[in-house]
Amino acid sequence: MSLYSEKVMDHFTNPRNVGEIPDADGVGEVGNVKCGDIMKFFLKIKENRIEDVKFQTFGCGAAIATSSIATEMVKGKSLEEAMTLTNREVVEALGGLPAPKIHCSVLAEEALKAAIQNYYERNNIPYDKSLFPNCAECETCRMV
Amino acid sequence: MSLYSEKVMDHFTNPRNVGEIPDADGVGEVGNVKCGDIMKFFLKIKENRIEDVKFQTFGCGAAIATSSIATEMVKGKSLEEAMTLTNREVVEALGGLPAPKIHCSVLAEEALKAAIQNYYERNNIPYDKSLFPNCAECETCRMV
Amino acid sequence: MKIYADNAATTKMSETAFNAMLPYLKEHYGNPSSLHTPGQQAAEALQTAREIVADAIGCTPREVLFTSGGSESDNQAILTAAKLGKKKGKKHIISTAFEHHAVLHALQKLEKEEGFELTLLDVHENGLIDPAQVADAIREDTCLVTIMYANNEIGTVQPIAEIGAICHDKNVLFHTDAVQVVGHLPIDVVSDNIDLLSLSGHKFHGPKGVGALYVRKGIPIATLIEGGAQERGKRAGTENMPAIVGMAATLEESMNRLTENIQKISALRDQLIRGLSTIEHAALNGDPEKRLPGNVSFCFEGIEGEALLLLLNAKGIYASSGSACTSGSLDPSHVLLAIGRSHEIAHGSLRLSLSEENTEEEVDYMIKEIPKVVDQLRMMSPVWVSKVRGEKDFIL
Amino acid sequence: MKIYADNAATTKMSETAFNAMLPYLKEHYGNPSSLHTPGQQAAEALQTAREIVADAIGCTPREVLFTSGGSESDNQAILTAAKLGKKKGKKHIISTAFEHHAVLHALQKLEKEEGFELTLLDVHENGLIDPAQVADAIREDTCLVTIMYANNEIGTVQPIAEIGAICHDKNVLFHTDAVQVVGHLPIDVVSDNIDLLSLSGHKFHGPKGVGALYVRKGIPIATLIEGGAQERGKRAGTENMPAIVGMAATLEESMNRLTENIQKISALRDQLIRGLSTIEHAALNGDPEKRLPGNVSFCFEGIEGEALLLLLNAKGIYASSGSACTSGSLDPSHVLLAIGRSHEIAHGSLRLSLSEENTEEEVDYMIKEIPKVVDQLRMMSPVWVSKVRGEKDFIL
Ligand SMILES: Cc1ncc(COP(=O)(O)O)c(C=O)c1O
Ligand SMILES: Cc1ncc(COP(=O)(O)O)c(C=O)c1O
Repeated sequence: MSLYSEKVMDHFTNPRNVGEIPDADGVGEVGNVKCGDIMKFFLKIKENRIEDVKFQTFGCGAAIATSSIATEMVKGKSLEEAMTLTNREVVEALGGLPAPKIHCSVLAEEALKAAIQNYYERNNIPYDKSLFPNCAECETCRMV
Repeated sequence: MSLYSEKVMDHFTNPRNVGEIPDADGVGEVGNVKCGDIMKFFLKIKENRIEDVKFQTFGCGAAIATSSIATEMVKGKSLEEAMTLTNREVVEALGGLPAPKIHCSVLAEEALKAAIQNYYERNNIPYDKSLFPNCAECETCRMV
Repeated sequence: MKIYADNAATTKMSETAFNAMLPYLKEHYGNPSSLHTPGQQAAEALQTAREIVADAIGCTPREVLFTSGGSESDNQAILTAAKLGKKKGKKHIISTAFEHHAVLHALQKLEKEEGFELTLLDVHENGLIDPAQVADAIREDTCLVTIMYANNEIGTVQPIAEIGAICHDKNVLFHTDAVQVVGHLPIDVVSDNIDLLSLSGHKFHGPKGVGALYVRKGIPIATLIEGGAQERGKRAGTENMPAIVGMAATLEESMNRLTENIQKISALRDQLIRGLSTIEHAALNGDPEKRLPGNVSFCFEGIEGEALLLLLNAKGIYASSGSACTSGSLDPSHVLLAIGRSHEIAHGSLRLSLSEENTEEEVDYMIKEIPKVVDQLRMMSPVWVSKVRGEKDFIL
Repeated sequence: MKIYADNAATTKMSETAFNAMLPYLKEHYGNPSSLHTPGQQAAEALQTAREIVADAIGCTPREVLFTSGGSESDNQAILTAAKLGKKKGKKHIISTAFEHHAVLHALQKLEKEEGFELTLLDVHENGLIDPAQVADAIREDTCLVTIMYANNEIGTVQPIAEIGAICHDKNVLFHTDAVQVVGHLPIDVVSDNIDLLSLSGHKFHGPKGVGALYVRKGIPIATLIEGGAQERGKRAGTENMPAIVGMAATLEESMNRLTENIQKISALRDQLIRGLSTIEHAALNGDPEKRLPGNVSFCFEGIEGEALLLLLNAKGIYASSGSACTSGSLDPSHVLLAIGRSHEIAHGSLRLSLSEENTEEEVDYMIKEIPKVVDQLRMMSPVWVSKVRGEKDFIL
């Protein structure tokens, strides 16, 4: 009797890793208020591993839940492992999302990647730009 | 709970003066099968008075009821009195008719007049033609 | 005795439909567009109902659009085909002379206001189309063939699968008004080659004011009622949840009992036809074999249908003359004229439409009473009298 | 606690409506077009229902057309005016930017497919039209002014009588979508100078899937659903008798209790508005005075409406964000944009719509819980956090 699966509702009403990391090593923000979803990911990196991750999200229940589960899925992973996270895996981990909400999972994937990219940039670590979303050209928030 | 008043239903289910007068002095038939209503009136005239009247009707409940009450209304009347019968009086006597059925009362008036006219014609009695319906031009059955 | 024999006009709602509706009339009143629990509960019930209706006619749930009834479905189906046709410069539509007014009037509007051309196929004395007529009538610019699955007045059932096959062969959209058929005979839109199909809840013991339109996947649906995003934006308006749920529930039940009901109702029908066939100068309307299980339609010479109905009503027999919609009008039924009945004969029509709730006893009673009433009216009919006397010829 | 505060989306059906429907769902199932007793019984009930609806809005029974709901009524009203306009070469229509989609989409279709020109009046920050705007906008070729009596999202009530007077002065047809108003505020189509009015049963504790269109005598009605002779040939389809009877019964009751209900509901509304006004960086949408008795609409900065709804749902508060129809879409409500809310602010909207069934205790509970939920979401919102830190400016 709900728009969302139990798993989504659990992550939405009890989101994991909400908040920010004041001395984060990488921060990524995607989306915009116009389309109604903004996700901000904070990473603490130690020895190429995501030691801690937190998020802030302005958006619908699915946006909050995908943020929450994505942080759980990458915590403790190496950056290379984290980079392989796909929005499809996020959706599957949540037990599915309604079609119009799939874009939220894309946002979560992108917010994570934007934070990793930010970490590389800050530390002048060379990386393959093609693996990262170009937020300026991103049309995600117009997807339905 | 019925299309028709109780009075109509009474005259329809127990019609008065149904049948024919074999040696009638005047017979009038109006309407046609195409429009679904035919009325035939038979008159027995004695000393300018309607001694007996009978009818046959092919048609709806209202057609039968108006025929029935019209015969009651003119029985015993002088021909001049009978000629003053209007369809409005027939409708009133029945306690009203649904709008699409008003034409039935017109038919009853005309059937009676046609029978009187037939009596005048048979007996070469001079009469004012303008008082009688011209069945050839009659549009009654197309009225709604 | 009170006998309801007007099931083609509308049916008594089943207990199943009523019980299914009840929670949606009372506690489950949410709007399925609402995100909260009562809303989502309704949204789920809506989806379940859609699946049931889809199952019943052999399509997928996404191909089912809920509407307010058969008339709306017919109108939207025709609009859909007409819009598509117009775009391609195809403005010719094939139908029959005895469609329900919901189809006929919608077509005539297109003719009058949009310059469409209509070919109305002859339905012959038996009320049946020959598929070859459709093949012959299809032109380069034909955008739609719309032929009713079964006629509501005389009950004849058309060779729909064959007609559909011809349409698909020639790449023409095929709509069928199946309002009298769904829940009464098996339908499979795939094997019947149907692109668009109309149905109406209250014709199979479901609620009034609800129906559905099946539109084959891939056909862009034209909207009749614009507004909110209900029915994927193709039919606006807050969903009539109790009615939708009730319709689905009773349809599911009807489909489960289909064979049994067909057998039972057809037997009553044939008993009644046999009984009324003893009346002289009377004739069954429509093919005796290819007809709806519940349809009995007769013309009786020399009398008028409304008078007949009212006298039957006084005896507790609730029937119809022609279709309910045209009763009360002066014109005789266009359906009876289409099968070649003269005006005179068409006026003397009687339709008895049975359901599984009717009984043999009721049929016996009708067989006993109807001839009496026919006689009673004939005795006072100048038309009948003149025929008996040989002054006029009998037609039947 | 379970609080239904989404009465603008749909209402719980009243006992009165249910009880009135019951016989028509069960034993009185006749088709009002049928001549037999069950049919004529229905025909009579139909007439009684028509009289009740006519009484409630101050017109004559012949001016009332039953439809399947508000959306259909809106569509048919607009079609009626457009057809008349087209005949006279008048193809300009005036409306507002925040009409319900049933009006807006119907108008946009006329624009796109029939070459009509639309003027959508600005509704200002307070959600109100100034009658002078209408006077200014009317042109030689204006065939229709259609302005909603009250808005479904922000609840503002327009100066309808004055707008109507201007239209009549200039000989332009005036339609009003009164779906949110009938049964809630007094309406008199004569003194309000209304030519066409839409209403919908389920918005005033009546059944879903039924509505009515008032068309002033003398205006030739265009048909949306063609077919049988129901509704004097202007709206085909077997009448939804249970729903029509239920709608009439509850409307009659609502009209009898109108003053009492307005008083009670307005008091709850004002209590709730006061309570929620203590939330910082929040704003009431729409004029505080000229609003529907039951409408409370807020925007909360820094959060998104759907998340808010779901958390409230978990607390048993059933509300809406923008209108039910647009919930779930990515675009914020066109209504909130029309009153000048930015996209960001419009996303954070909450509509609580009350009825006479709500209580002070419920309002107290909402006043207690809603700020907590707003806070909870703000704490995890990057937008809110950056505003609190002064990195971005507050809008509200
Ligand atoms: C102002 C307004 N107009 C029209 C409608 C459409 O009514 P319905 O859903 O009954 O078609 C609604 C409600 O949905 C409404 O609030
Ligand atoms: C064949 C047929 N088509 C369409 C309709 C219209 O259905 P509804 O009255 O539900 O609009 C009917 C019945 O009235 C019908 O018998």
